[in-house]
Amino acid sequence: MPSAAYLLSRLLQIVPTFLLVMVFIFLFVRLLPGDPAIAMAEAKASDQQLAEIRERMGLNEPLAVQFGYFVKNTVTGDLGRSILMKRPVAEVILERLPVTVYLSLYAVALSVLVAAPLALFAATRANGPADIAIRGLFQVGLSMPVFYIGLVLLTVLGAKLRLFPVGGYGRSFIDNLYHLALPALSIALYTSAILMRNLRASLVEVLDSEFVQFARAKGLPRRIVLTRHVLRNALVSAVTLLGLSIGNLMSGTLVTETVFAVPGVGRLMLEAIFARDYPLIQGLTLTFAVIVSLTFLATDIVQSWLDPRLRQA
Amino acid sequence: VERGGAMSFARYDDSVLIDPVWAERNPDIWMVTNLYDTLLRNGEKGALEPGLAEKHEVSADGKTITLTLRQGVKFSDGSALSAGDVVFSLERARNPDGPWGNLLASVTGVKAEGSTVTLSLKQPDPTILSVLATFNTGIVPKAAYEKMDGANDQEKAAAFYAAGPVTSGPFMLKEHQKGSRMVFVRNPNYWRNGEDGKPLPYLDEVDFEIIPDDATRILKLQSGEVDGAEFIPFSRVAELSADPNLDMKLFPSSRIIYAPINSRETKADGSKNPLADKRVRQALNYATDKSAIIRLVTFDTGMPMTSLMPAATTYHAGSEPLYPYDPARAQALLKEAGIEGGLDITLTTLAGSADDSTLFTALQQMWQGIGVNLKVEQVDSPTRGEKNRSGTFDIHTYGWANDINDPAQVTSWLGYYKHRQAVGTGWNNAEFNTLFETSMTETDPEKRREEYKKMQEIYAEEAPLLFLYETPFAVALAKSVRDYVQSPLGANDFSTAWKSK
Amino acid sequence: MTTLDRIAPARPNRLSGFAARALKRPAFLAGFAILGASLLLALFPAAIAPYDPLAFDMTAIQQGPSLAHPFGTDGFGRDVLSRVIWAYRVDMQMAFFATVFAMLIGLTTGALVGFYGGIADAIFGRVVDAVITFPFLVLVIAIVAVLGPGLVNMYVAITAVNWVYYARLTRAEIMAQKAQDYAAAARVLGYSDARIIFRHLLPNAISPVIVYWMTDMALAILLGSSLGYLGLGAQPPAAEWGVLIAEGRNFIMTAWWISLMPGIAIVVTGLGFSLLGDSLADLLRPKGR
Amino acid sequence: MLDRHIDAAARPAVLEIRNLTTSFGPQERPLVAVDGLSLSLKAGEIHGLVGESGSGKSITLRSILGLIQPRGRVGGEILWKGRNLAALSERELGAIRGKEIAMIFQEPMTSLNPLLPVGLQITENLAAHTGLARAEREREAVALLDRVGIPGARARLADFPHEFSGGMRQRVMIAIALASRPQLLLADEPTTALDVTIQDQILRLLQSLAAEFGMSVILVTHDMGVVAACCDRVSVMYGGRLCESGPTADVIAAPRHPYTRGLLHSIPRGVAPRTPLYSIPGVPPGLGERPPGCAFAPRCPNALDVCRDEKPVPSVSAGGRGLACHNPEPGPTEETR
Amino acid sequence: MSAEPILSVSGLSVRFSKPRPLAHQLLGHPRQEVRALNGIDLAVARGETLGIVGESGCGKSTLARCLAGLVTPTEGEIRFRGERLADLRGKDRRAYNRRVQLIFQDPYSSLNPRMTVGDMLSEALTVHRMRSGSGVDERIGELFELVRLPQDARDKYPHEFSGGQRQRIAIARALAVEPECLIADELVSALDVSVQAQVVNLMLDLQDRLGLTVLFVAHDLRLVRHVSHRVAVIYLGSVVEIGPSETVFSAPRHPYSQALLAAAPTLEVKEGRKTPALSGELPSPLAIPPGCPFHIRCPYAAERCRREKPALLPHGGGLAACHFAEEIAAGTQPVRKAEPQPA
Ligand SMILES: Nc1ncnc2c1ncn2[C@@H]1O[C@H](COP(=O)(O)OP(=O)(O)OP(=O)(O)O)[C@@H](O)[C@H]1O
Ligand SMILES: Nc1ncnc2c1ncn2[C@@H]1O[C@H](COP(=O)(O)OP(=O)(O)OP(=O)(O)O)[C@@H](O)[C@H]1O
Ligand SMILES: [Mg+2]
Ligand SMILES: [Mg+2]
Ligand code: NI
Repeated sequence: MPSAAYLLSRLLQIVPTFLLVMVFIFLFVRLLPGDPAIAMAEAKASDQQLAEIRERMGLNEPLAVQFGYFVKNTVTGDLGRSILMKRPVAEVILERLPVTVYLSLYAVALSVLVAAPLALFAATRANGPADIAIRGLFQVGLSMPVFYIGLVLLTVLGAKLRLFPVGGYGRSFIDNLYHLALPALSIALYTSAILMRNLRASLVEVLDSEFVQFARAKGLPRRIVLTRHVLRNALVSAVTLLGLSIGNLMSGTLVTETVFAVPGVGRLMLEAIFARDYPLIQGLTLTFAVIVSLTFLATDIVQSWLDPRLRQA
Repeated sequence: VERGGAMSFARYDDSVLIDPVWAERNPDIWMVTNLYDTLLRNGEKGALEPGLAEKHEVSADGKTITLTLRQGVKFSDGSALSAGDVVFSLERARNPDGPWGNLLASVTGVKAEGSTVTLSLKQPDPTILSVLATFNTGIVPKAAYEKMDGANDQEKAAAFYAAGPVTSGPFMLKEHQKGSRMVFVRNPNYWRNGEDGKPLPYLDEVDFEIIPDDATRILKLQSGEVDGAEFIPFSRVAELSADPNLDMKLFPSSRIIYAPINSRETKADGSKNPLADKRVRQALNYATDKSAIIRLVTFDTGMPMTSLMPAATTYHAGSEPLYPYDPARAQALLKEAGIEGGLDITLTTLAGSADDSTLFTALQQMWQGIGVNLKVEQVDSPTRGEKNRSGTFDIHTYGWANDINDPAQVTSWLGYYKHRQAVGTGWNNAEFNTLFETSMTETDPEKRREEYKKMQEIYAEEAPLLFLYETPFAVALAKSVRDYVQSPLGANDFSTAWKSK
Repeated sequence: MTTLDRIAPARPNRLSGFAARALKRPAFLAGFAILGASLLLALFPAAIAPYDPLAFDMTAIQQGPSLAHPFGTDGFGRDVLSRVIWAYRVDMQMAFFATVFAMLIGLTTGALVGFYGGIADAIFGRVVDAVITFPFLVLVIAIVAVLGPGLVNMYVAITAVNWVYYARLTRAEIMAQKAQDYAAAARVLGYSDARIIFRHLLPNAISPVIVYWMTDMALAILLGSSLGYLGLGAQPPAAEWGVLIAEGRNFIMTAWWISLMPGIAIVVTGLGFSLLGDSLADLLRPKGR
Repeated sequence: MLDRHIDAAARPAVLEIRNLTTSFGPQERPLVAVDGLSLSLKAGEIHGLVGESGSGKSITLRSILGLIQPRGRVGGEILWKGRNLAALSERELGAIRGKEIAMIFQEPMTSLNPLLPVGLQITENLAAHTGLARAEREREAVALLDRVGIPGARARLADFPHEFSGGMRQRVMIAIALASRPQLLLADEPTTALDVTIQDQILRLLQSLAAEFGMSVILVTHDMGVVAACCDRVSVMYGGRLCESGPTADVIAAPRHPYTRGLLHSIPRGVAPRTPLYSIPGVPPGLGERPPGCAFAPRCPNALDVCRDEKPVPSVSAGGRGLACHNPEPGPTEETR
Repeated sequence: MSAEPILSVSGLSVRFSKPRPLAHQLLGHPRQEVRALNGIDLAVARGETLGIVGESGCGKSTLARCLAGLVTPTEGEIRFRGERLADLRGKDRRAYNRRVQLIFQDPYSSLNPRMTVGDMLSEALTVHRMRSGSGVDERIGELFELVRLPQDARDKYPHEFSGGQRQRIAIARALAVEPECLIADELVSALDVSVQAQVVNLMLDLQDRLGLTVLFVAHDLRLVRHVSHRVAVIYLGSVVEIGPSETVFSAPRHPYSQALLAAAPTLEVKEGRKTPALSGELPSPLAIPPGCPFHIRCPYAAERCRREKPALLPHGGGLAACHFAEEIAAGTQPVRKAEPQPA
């Protein structure tokens, strides 16, 4: 298990990062062109209405004061009120977040399920025809935009073959396994391509490594060699990659959720940006940042659990 | 007709708060009357029909409106709808903080006496009856509403909505999963009767699914997962019309697409604005082949504009499309205006809008012929709004749909200088402005019609817009769904819809 | 003859040795061929494309692939092949401009920070953490939203985020190289820091960066077309693959060619970059000891 | 001690390698790493295998256990207690590996799994080859670590390889190899990473195990001093072939192959300080460019024409000395004769 | 050997403090310090070869790196021709770097894999303005001859050479700047025995011809004995014995030197071992024992050794840091502990 010091220092690392993240978020939301008041009022509002809106949103205060409020409110969990949704941002996000988390985890699970066996299959037949075919296929997967994969899956598997529902969101956990299958798959295809490439490479490397040879020389059963020595070692880098690709995965949800009509935070983010919903954009960006850094944290912990060399902080 | 069953409907965007007073965006506005009935109703051809008020009377001086409420009407929770509820609802609707408060600006007081409700006005207001048929005057139950917590009316409204409101309209809200799904169920106490003599609505339930992506929405319909899908892109209309399983509806709308032309004498940078000359604006209009554009953008589902207002608006005048395609005339007008050696004009379009980009490509090709060099500038919607307000544009694309069944709203928006400088064009025509002001207190319908006719003529002649086209509301339905209506104002009306089994 | 003999082999065919090894790899050849062809299309679309990519032809709307229009036509009768070809210009530009500045900035920053360490490095570390904490697309979209949509702004946005990744890579690589004896040897020889960084360390640190650059160009195309698809990248009517797919997405059932053809173009070009990147990774690896 | 020497000579051979050939690369243009090597080993014998880097020592050891990665082709016979290891299946080999024949790898830094505690890496070997219970395995592991001289062995079982120094890792490997009490230990440069004082300790350990349990050892090294210190017999390899073998003392005292001679000669021994040392001219040939004749011919001071064209045939002479050379140095026997 | 030292070191200590993250400070983890060198005093005379031996991790390389200016000592000073290294700045410092050259253990990693040999040499020559114009090419030719590399080596990359050749390239590069002092850190450890001889011969030859001063760091005692005039034995960052090569090797005064020599394999075929093996592990430089650093492993250790760190004092022809140096040399050792079992 990772040491207390390791965990502590990993947590401490997050603090300055987060302050910086807040500055970034605050600044570029302020830099958005177009008066947010106009954005929220739509075309028909009168100038007087606009002024009232500005007043209400505290947009007339100096930037520094606004930042002060921002940090204070964020820390206390108050992310403001969404212009678009007319409700507290935190509430809106919390409502939508589970969907995206579900979708992301689903996609991660699918990626691993697709990538791991194939990588093992390919690695044990390194440079054979099967290996080349699998790698070629995934190379293609890597070069496909997520939105395009989504579109094709939707049309072929959803509308044409009617194997899966065309977009939308289910009512229960189980129902969603079915409803979110296509969006998860369209994200997973890309992620699993990356994962499979990496996993295969590290498997090949590990299979070739001296300590695996040594394990074989010890006369250990093949099963133990493969699980205890090969897989575990290959996993270390795969876990890092998986952690790092959470960012990608989240990016994927922006497009996928829109295409597949999944009511998650990804789609909300796009809606918020198009509607110039400042508080919502702020809140969402912060949410994304929190999720990603939590994933990094989790990755680091899993990794340090897998790899004792990383445990010293 | 057949009663019962659930209809599912794919929407392009979700409602946030379906409340008469605080509904702000179309997905909210267009749902309100399903939940809250109004005192008067918009009938066929723009005529007003009785709603919750059986009778209405306008006093001779036009300053008092007396409404007699229908007897025995109940809210969905079974409580009786009383004059107190009406007064409460109208007082709420007058709240100047609400986005629609100014529609009732002429009202000075609302009083109830038994089952009559009296509105006192500052001055005669020809639009007031239409307002009483507009969503923002929908009737909410005072007692249930006042139980809600909230620092102000908006918060109360949100709480009321979230609690699953007691309604006066044909439906009640059963469930709303934000962003994904909303369910309306039949209001058993609704007062209007259907063709079979029993109370409306026919449907037990309407399930809404939010599918923002056009293609996905259609796929969803085609795969039979939903019974209807709104906002079908016009490019798909022909295809879906040919689909034997579907009923492709094009509901007439009050939606117009036009392009405001900056008509100020000088541009924002201080230079002389050639577009200030009406001949140049006319030339641009003549140089635009509207039917080609209608074909390209709306795939022949649209109609050319015939006046400043949508054809479905009361007092609309004008049967011929404005400025038929006549490049020679356009050229002559430009010459007359002294434009020699070409003209550089920038079209501000909405980034990412395929329609705008098609429009631009087409205009560029058309205007080349008369020596106008069209450049494009692509911005997002808030930026476009800002440019419109500050007048820093040559021409930009815009759209409009009426919210109330009265010509005043659109006329004021497009032409009345004092209301946002005639849709930002800076066009300031004294005669037009005076006409508009008089019409706002004109109670004689005939006189009013005359005034509007005149205004429309002036506007057409002056051409502060590039007049483009009107588009219908394109809704595709499964063959089993009948009698669903989307009003010209956009309201989704499920009260008379039914589903054959 | 004699002089020639003396001059010619002076620099033993370093490049030709590389080429010889490169030519033995089918992956490299395929990648090279794809990108070469793409570059040609990007440079001379006018000469190659059979039609004007923007010209409407109302007589030939949504026609399937035929001899006259090998990739069919779109909803305005525009030739899809010509649009796909013109899109090469935009997308190859995107691949290059969205990445090259990020690479240069990242390379320099990473090299300096990696070499000197200290406070600059600590600050850099936090900036990196903060930047990679945002999902890439989210950050880019947000920046595009600030700057407004369009290609140049997209380059700026991507560069603003992406340099961090290059810098991080370069920094790690420089640190690894710095620990090598040859770097110490250069210091022992009394060379200046600048010489050590740019003459000794960077050439050894650069190949992973180059390889990453290749993959990143493929990513830039994907990202650019995603932005185009969302309406935040290249603007219609300009032909760009993402925009083309967005235009065709409504007709995926009836006129599949409108979105499929640009889709194939993206995949093939991306494939070219990845193939080249992967084989370069092998080829540039310093030779075994 | 002295008589063990004679003893060993009398014992039967346990390992008999005949004409071992290991090659890589394409069939048509094979890269031959080990070329027709023959060697026999008696119980309790410590057999040194020396030669320059790249001469095929490690490949020889790996060939015995069928651990050539990436795939190499192994030809010839490796007779272990009458069974030909070269012909066994992976499964059958698995039963022999670790249990009867153990191996210590050359690279102490990379041969231990970095993710598993050292204790587990020892006990898993015990689990695979002995019927010991968990607690017993642990006790045994502690004893083994103690034996190879790792202080505080019990406390270190839970430590990971990176927490050990290179020399300690090497000793952990030795402990792992010895865990199942193999009859044959293939030790690939087991002491190269160690300090002289610790090297000394380990060599003593190997010697005592050979003496006590009759464990045979093939000890690969490039240090003639190590050979001198503990090997009964020594074989010298050059370019994948065996050039000379024999009892250690004899070979060191009177090398007959010019390469062996050069090797011994280049070690400063009995020369005046700061005078030039002998150095074999030239560089060893690459795998693909072995000369057709004797591999050493291009560098050999004694080379004849026949050396360049013809591979010398290994011969065995009295005193168990093997030699593959057309023109050897005069041997002690000849001299005395 | 002239008496005047060209390079001298006094009281040299190097401590590497491990970076201690904030979290460790918060949790009260103690600061960890690797004491790589603990007060080393050395002097090398012009033209002399000083051998430096010791076990792995005892600080040999750290000393070499200090002298080459790669590591800044924590305490103590290095003087080159009487000038303090720490005082040298800018031009003088670069001049020092030119005059004192370090050659690394691993010839391959010390050569930039992406530069040709010619580039490396001409860079060294031009940066220090040793030659200019065509003189550069000429000088490269000379250097190749000096280290006996073929002339066509110029346009090749390091990977195209054998190990011995690579080490010769490294030597040529060091010689290019015409240094006065060479520090050879395990110059031949990575090489095969037969190649070692080549490189050692070359070094001896160059030293004689160019009058170089050499610090020969190695763990191969035979080689050190062969090449050095004097030898210093280092244990845990301290010099425990230093003296003329023959004296130290034939009659070591320090028990550690003794053990080291005894453990080193010779070519004498074993017939049982006379001397005891050292037991125990080299203590970590993180926790250097008080008193005599060797007392834990020393067969002769007495109470005094545990308390008092012995000073480096003249004994015989050299200096040794042992309380019982005289007795050990005379063979009248104090009480011997029980002989450690040969495992
Ligand atoms: N998988 C392989 N494919 C091709 N050649 C190989 C392979 N493994 C080893 N070789 C080559 O076989 C030859 C013998 O290698 P081996 O490892 O046996 O040498 P060694 O005598 O152990 O050297 P060292 O002392 O450096 O360990 C070397 O030239 C090596 O490059
Ligand atoms: N940069 C550094 N940071 C921390 N510790 C270091 C550093 N460099 C060396 N050390 C430590 O200092 C001690 C002495 O190391 P040094 O490399 O000088 O030993 P050495 O005698 O050269 O050993 P070897 O024979 O293995 O080369 C070692 O414990 C080493 O781990
Ligand atoms: Mg080896
Ligand atoms: Mg060292
Ligand atoms: Ni710790």
